[in-house]
Amino acid sequence: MSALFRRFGSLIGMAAIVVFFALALPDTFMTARNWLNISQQISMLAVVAAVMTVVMVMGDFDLSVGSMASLAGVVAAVLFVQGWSVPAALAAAIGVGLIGGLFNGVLVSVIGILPFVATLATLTVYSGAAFLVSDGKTIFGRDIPATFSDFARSGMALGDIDGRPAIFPALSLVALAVTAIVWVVLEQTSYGRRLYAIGGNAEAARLAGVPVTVLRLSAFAFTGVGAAIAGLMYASRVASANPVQGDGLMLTAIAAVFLGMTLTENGQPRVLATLAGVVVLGVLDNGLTQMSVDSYVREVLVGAIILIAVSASALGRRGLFGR
Amino acid sequence: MSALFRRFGSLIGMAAIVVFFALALPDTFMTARNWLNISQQISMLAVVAAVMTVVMVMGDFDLSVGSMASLAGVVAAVLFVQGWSVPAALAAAIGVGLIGGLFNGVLVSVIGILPFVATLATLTVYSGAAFLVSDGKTIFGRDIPATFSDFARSGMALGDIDGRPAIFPALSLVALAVTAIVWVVLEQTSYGRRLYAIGGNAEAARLAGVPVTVLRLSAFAFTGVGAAIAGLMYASRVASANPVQGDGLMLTAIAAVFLGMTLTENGQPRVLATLAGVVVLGVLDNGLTQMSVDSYVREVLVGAIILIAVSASALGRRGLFGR
Amino acid sequence: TPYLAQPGTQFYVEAFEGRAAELGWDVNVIDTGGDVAAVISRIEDVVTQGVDAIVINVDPAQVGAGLQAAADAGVPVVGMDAGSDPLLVANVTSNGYAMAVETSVYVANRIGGAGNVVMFTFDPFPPVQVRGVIADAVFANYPDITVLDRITPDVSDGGIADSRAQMEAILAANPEAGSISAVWAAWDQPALGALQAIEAAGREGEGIVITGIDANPQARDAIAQGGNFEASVAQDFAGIGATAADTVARILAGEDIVASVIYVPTVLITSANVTE
Amino acid sequence: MTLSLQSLSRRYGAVLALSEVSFDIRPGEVQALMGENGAGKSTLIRLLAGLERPDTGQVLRNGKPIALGGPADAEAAGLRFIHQELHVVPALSVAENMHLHHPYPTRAGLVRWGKLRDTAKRALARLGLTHIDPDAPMARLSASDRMLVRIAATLITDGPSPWLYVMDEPTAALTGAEAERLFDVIGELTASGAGVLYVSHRMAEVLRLARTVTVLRDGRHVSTRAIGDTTESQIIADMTGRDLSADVPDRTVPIGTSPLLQVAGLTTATLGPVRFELRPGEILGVAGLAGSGRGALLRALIGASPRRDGTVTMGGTSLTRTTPPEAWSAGIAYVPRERRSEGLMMHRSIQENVALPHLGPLARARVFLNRKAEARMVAKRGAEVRLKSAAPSQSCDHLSGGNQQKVLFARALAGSPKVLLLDEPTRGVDVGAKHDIYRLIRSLGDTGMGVILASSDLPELLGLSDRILVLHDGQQAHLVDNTGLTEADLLTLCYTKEAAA
Ligand SMILES: Nc1ncnc2c1ncn2[C@@H]1O[C@H](COP(=O)(O)OP(=O)(O)OP(=O)(O)O)[C@@H](O)[C@H]1O
Ligand SMILES: Nc1ncnc2c1ncn2[C@@H]1O[C@H](COP(=O)(O)OP(=O)(O)OP(=O)(O)O)[C@@H](O)[C@H]1O
Ligand SMILES: [Mg+2]
Ligand SMILES: [Mg+2]
Repeated sequence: MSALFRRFGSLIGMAAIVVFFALALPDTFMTARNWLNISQQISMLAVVAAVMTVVMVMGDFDLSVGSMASLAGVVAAVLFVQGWSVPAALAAAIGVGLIGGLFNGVLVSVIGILPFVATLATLTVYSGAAFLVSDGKTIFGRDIPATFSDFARSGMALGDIDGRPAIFPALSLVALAVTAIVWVVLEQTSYGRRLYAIGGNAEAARLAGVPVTVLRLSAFAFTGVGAAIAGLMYASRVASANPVQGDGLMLTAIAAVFLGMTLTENGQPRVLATLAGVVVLGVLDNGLTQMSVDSYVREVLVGAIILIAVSASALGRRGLFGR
Repeated sequence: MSALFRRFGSLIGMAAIVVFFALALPDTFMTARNWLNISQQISMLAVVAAVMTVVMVMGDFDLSVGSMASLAGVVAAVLFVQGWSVPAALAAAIGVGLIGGLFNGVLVSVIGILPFVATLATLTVYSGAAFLVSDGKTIFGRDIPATFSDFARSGMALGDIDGRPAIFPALSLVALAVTAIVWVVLEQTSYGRRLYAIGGNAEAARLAGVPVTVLRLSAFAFTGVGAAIAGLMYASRVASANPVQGDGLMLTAIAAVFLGMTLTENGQPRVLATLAGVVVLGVLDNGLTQMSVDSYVREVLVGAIILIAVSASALGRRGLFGR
Repeated sequence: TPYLAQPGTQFYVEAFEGRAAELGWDVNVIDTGGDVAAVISRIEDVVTQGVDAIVINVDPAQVGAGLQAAADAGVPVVGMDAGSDPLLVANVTSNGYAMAVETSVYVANRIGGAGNVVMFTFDPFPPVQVRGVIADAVFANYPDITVLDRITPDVSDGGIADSRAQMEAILAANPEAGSISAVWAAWDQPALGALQAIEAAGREGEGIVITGIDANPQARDAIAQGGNFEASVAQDFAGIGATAADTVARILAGEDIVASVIYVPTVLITSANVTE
Repeated sequence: MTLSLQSLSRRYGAVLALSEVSFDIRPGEVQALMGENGAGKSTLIRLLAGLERPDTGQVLRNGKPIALGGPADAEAAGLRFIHQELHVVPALSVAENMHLHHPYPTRAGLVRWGKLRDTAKRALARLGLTHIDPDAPMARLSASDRMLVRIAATLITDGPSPWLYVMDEPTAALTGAEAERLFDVIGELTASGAGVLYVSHRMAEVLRLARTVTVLRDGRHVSTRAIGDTTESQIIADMTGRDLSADVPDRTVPIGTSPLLQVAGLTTATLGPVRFELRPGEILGVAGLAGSGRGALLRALIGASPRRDGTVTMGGTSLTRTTPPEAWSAGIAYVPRERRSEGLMMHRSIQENVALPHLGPLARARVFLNRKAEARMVAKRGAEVRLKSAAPSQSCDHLSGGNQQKVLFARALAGSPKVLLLDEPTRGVDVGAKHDIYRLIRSLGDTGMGVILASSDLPELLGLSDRILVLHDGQQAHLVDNTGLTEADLLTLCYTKEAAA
């Protein structure tokens, strides 16, 4: 029993949160429509958190994801303004993510700077670049092609729910796809297993002939691309782009990964657990807002709930190994 | 020669930056008045970075310093509004810093949560608390006693410079005092040596009789108090307090510590090196503004310069050990 | 300015730069990314550099140390939508009180003085905080108007996305048609977020009235489409920028500025006049 | 096939770790590589494994130079390595750890987990390790099982079978029975034509397994002799340049009478109850099988694991809670088993490492550091333990294993303790240093210090101890006088559980 609780304590806690809202908001929370809403609200965070998991598996961080997301958004928007077609502009924005990610990778794995420092510095650089590209302005309105902003409003028709047509939002589909790709890569390919080996003991991996440098570099590139995709999703959702809009994603994504780590057997980052963390954060925001909880209290509560989950998991783990 | 460059490369680079501005701005940069200005501008960052060094010596982080600074500022301001005397309100605000720091310490050292996660969560909690305390408002104007806001404008008279009286700003004095205290504690006491030992190998330190739990806890408390002091300095400087004003200090302080680490022999955090990092960041902001460099270009440049310093140091070190 | 990413700020900066170019000035726009103490630092720096005049877009009470440094060095400082302060030669701005009155009264009239209103406010920024206070007062005068929720969105991304998520949650919590009569937003981004949420929920037919303030182009588009977003107040940003530049020119010409607060007129924008 | 090393040299700063070393390694036999701590054995192996580049020299296979640009090159050349420092990934499963060096079996790019498990299982079975579950996380395994898994991993073959196995002190963490199984496998490997380059400080193993013995001293090649043409003392002379025996000097001063340390009913989560008394000058050996609780007993005494029950009394005063700070200040000193993870701050100076437990007493006003006094202490204690180092400011990661161990001894002795706890103090230590350490332990006993010595090395226990405490599953099984005891007697005690004293 107590072993069960230790292993699944966090999961039970997360389920408890959902049950709580379901009881407190009987008519509105547990509806298909609300969950579709939540899925769309968290979709950008889910993408960033999923790709953040890729670097965190290696024990690294990427603090630049937020500013990379902002940068990708404004790059696409500026190219729209210059008359590029939507696919070309999106490709270019994702290309910027790839280059930015590769640059992070070179700093961390070739030059050997601590990821925390390297990506802290590139955070500044990419954010400055976003301001330069956009001239500090928000780009919106007629400058953003309808095909681009319509994407965020489209989705897969699900038939009618409560008499009104419902769709499975396109952004949620993208988030699911990215999560699925990350899951396959991390859990089912030797590439992913090598990343876990690097995270578990980089020295052992190096001694075993794992090409640590190349793998770390590529993982950062992967994360850069993911961050760019999230930035584009964001821009499509708000039908505009400004040079700071993605910045908040970074800390929240890291929080989601850590929250997920409380769910896994030995505290490793795993992408499905990360997704669970993202959902919990999304549910908290949605549920507390529906209960008209003051925004500030909401912030304190979210922090406190993260702390409780992580403490419970830390204490459980210590109980586990302490005996 | 090359060994010399490796060891002092970063220092030479930093000196080069100063020389560059001295040449580019012959009339205004290398003046006593400008340096007094810089010293005041960087004083809050210097305090936060100095106390951040204390936890980083143990290999830990405190991401909550920025929101703790904001919280301390609004706590003092709200107490001013309620008619508390200046000393009482300041003491209370510093008390809040102490409690917040102790709370971080308990999470990290007693409960055993990773510092990154624990202080990420308390960042949210303290920031939410700052909003709650201030009701989300900026407190300013008549609510802030003149004795408090005058402090930031006062200083030690230095006689006349270019015909106008000059002062050594009070905020700079506070920053110097805090840095000096941190230096004595870290470098000259057995307490500090034990913190370095924890950073070197926490398990070995524990087995060698170092009370690891208590020391980590107290170090986080120290950092909390320092963050609160910085928050009060900030509030005094802007003669007002709002719940987000200190938030930006956190990442910059960490950047300063890392920049300083490029100066030290084996890449350890040391408080005088941190101070050098803070000065470089301050000089860059001051010099580039005087040269009318666009804010965004300035941001990119600062990030790039951090990267170059850290890369040079990383490559130098690898050269040292790699052959 | 610490707030250059805000659309309004961009307009007056541009207008200011336009007029400055005509006058042949060198303009250096400094954005501190939300950090007020950095504004003081940068003011000190440009004073050291020896500029002719400084224009600020920040609450002057918070940057008193910088203003003092400018005053000591004899550099005039003009506020552009900043606030009044003895150390400012003049402040050029819109009448924030009047704008909030216009939109909140518009809301009250449209819903017939009765119903549930959702408010989006932002108190940390004094000029916007004032709008919230005025709207509170207006709604409090109507006994049948209930403020359902007073939300402070997360503005670190500009405000649309978080406002939308919050509005979605409120819509989910109040599913019956007619349970929300209006959304009053202290500026346009939350209004746009709320509009997106209402449209995405398929509830645009319930007659929920949305108003914003600023009348930025995205908001004008929305008003022109004749949907729920019905009104906003246009500040004459360009006018503020240009007037600020003119004021600086007058100061540099040696003129004494008597009226230290200079209001630039505002206009209520509805579908009737949006295309003008 | 022959691997020829040709004048390999490698310099680290001022230290010439390898100097012009040339010799041949042949398949089909075990070749021992011996030398004192710091002689350059591990450096040589790291060069072969492609982990570091030689400054000069090359390696030839059948007369043709082979590329040693990285670990993958060495693998491709048919070489397999078990490095001195055990490197595993605790969070991954046993099977995945075994595939660190090998490509995972995949289909369409996806890992075939079943095949992965089977391969691991078969390799484990060759070492008789049927009790290890390939799916268990590596973190759950004991230190010796981890070593065995690493050894088993080198037995996995894909492509051409490897022909040379290089093992750097593989038995250092193994028990007798486990080592026997390893020796069987080594026998199989050589019988199938592969060669083994075998590094060990255990003379008995070397004499038993090796066909030839190569000795390095101070980075230079001294000799390569066939085992038939040499003797133990010859090898030791080659290694040390002096004539030593690893025998333990006899006690010269009688044991005191009044008890120094009294332990009664000591119980922790994994241990006890344990009851014994230690008298001044006495050396108490602690024996037992792997996992029997020897280490746990010492950890309980230094206060590193919480005490559940029982009393510990030092010279009449009872230690109330026993935390490490309390134990150190009461005059108990501890040399932990794992010097890298539990002992040293590897990147800090010798001085900082030695002074660490004694900062309080050394400091001015017990607060301000007194670096001069620290330096004096380090110089004095370093000389006592015959520490070889460039300077007290030298960082510990550049010391050889034996000298790292001596830093820990210097630390333990620096506070003039009354009771010294030693956990496997000579593991991975060369004959010369072992000799020094035995003499040191004996002389400490002679000064009236009580010593508790936990060891898996039976001759060491029998040679030094006055009495031996035998543990079994964390329980006290026997407490016997070490008079006329033989290795066989002691082994029997380790395996039999009787009513405790
Ligand atoms: N990375 C390094 N930097 C500096 N010196 C080093 C480094 N690695 C090894 N040395 C030095 O090289 C010498 C040889 O070390 P090596 O580890 O090869 O010895 P060893 O024969 O394996 O000893 P042991 O039996 O203790 O394992 C030692 O003097 C050691 O201090
Ligand atoms: N650092 C530790 N903290 C807590 N428990 C530990 C620790 N190391 C080992 N243990 C547990 O304590 C028990 C005794 O293990 P330990 O390895 O100390 O036995 P041992 O008898 O010292 O081993 P050996 O016989 O190899 O010396 C084991 O169940 C082990 O899992
Ligand atoms: Mg070795
Ligand atoms: Mg053991």
